[in-house]
Amino acid sequence: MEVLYFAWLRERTGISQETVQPPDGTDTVEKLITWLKGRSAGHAEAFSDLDVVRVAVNEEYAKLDSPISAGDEVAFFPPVTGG
Amino acid sequence: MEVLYFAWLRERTGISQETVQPPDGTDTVEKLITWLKGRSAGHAEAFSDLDVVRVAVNEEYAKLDSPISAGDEVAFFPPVTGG
Amino acid sequence: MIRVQTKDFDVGRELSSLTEHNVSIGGIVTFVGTVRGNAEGNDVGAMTLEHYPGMTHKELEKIENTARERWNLAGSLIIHRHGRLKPGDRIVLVITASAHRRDAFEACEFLVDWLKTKAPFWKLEETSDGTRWVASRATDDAASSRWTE
Amino acid sequence: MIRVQTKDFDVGRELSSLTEHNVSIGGIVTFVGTVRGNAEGNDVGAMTLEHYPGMTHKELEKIENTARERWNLAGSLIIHRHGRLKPGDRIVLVITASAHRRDAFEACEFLVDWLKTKAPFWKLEETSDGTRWVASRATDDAASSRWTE
Repeated sequence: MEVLYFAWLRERTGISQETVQPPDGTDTVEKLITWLKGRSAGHAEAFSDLDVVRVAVNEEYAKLDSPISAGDEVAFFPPVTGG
Repeated sequence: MEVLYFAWLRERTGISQETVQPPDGTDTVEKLITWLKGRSAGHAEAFSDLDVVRVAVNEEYAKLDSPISAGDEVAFFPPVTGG
Repeated sequence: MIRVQTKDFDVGRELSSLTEHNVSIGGIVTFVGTVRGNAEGNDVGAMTLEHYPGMTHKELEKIENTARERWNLAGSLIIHRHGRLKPGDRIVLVITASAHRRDAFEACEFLVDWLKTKAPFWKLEETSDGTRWVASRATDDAASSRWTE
Repeated sequence: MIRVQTKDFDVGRELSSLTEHNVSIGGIVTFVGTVRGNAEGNDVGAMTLEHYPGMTHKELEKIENTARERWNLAGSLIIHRHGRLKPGDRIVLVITASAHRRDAFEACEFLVDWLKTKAPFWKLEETSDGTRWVASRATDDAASSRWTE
């Protein structure tokens, strides 16, 4: 599974992209986040307030309870500020 | 008094601008129109339906009961269609 | 700023000269009105815009001043052409610039709605059936009256 | 049409290439978003727009398709820049062209509102106090939600 981080989530995790193999049963975005928070203090900080975190699965907007599976691309980022 | 005609009012009267001296007491736009209608068949036709005639006195929008006096510039035209 | 002219205008150049060096601007809205090639089912070969020279500039300035009182604008421009135009030709340009996009959008739409009901221009269309003066549209009056409700 | 690029764009040229030779067009609305030189009281020296390359183009296309389903458009274009920009620089261009101005105005405002809440771009401002990620604005969410009411 590919995990991408943008803006301050990238800065806090210190990573723009990582290939991860979460344990079996990590089948929703929420479960993935719980597992990712254990990877480093930076990860834990990045996900400390989920109100300001948005997620896309395979380049489509998703939610905390959206399903994920091996091979997916999951991206985390703040609310967008373009335009 | 200068009277100006635009668009189809100009075509119907056959005149773009004329200097007129209406009789004393011609002190409103409405009275001026009544007098102008007597000047020619074209004038009468131009003013046959006042719902589609607009008027400006001294380059400001005016109404049928707006006051006029000698020396004024009175313009008649259809509802505008610019833009 | 108001300009009434027969010649065409360059939208990119007008945008630049109105907005460059003003870093308080965040959003610029532009409207360009063009001559359509058909009207009520008839092909339009050309169109002549007549106007009331003494009144046009003053009336456009009044409309622009009203917009600048109602919205927070860093710049505005209206250019309206007159004379004979062909399908595809530009007729009118309205630009509004503001710190925030909402002001620019609302002011631009207001200016276009109002100039269509207040600015003393009249369109004479040349179609295959002959020439005809374009009638004013009830929808334009309704669009204009939105702003006074 | 969608373009995501680091380089600047020429508004006049984009307008011409989108609309020329199409005589069904009567009104063209253009929005240009620019970098402001101040934000919340701080001078902004520059701004860097980061984006999610895989998703950006798709998301902008979805937004454009939604507009083209809802309004009668003869043409539309969105150009969004990324990378480092200075105050006064153009960030985004949205053009909508239609037979009637109301469609062009509404579709343009819709596109701008939606790209501000849906397109995956993030602004990093450089101010005299250091750098900071711009927070999303509640007013942008409200602006976007207008279109679903």
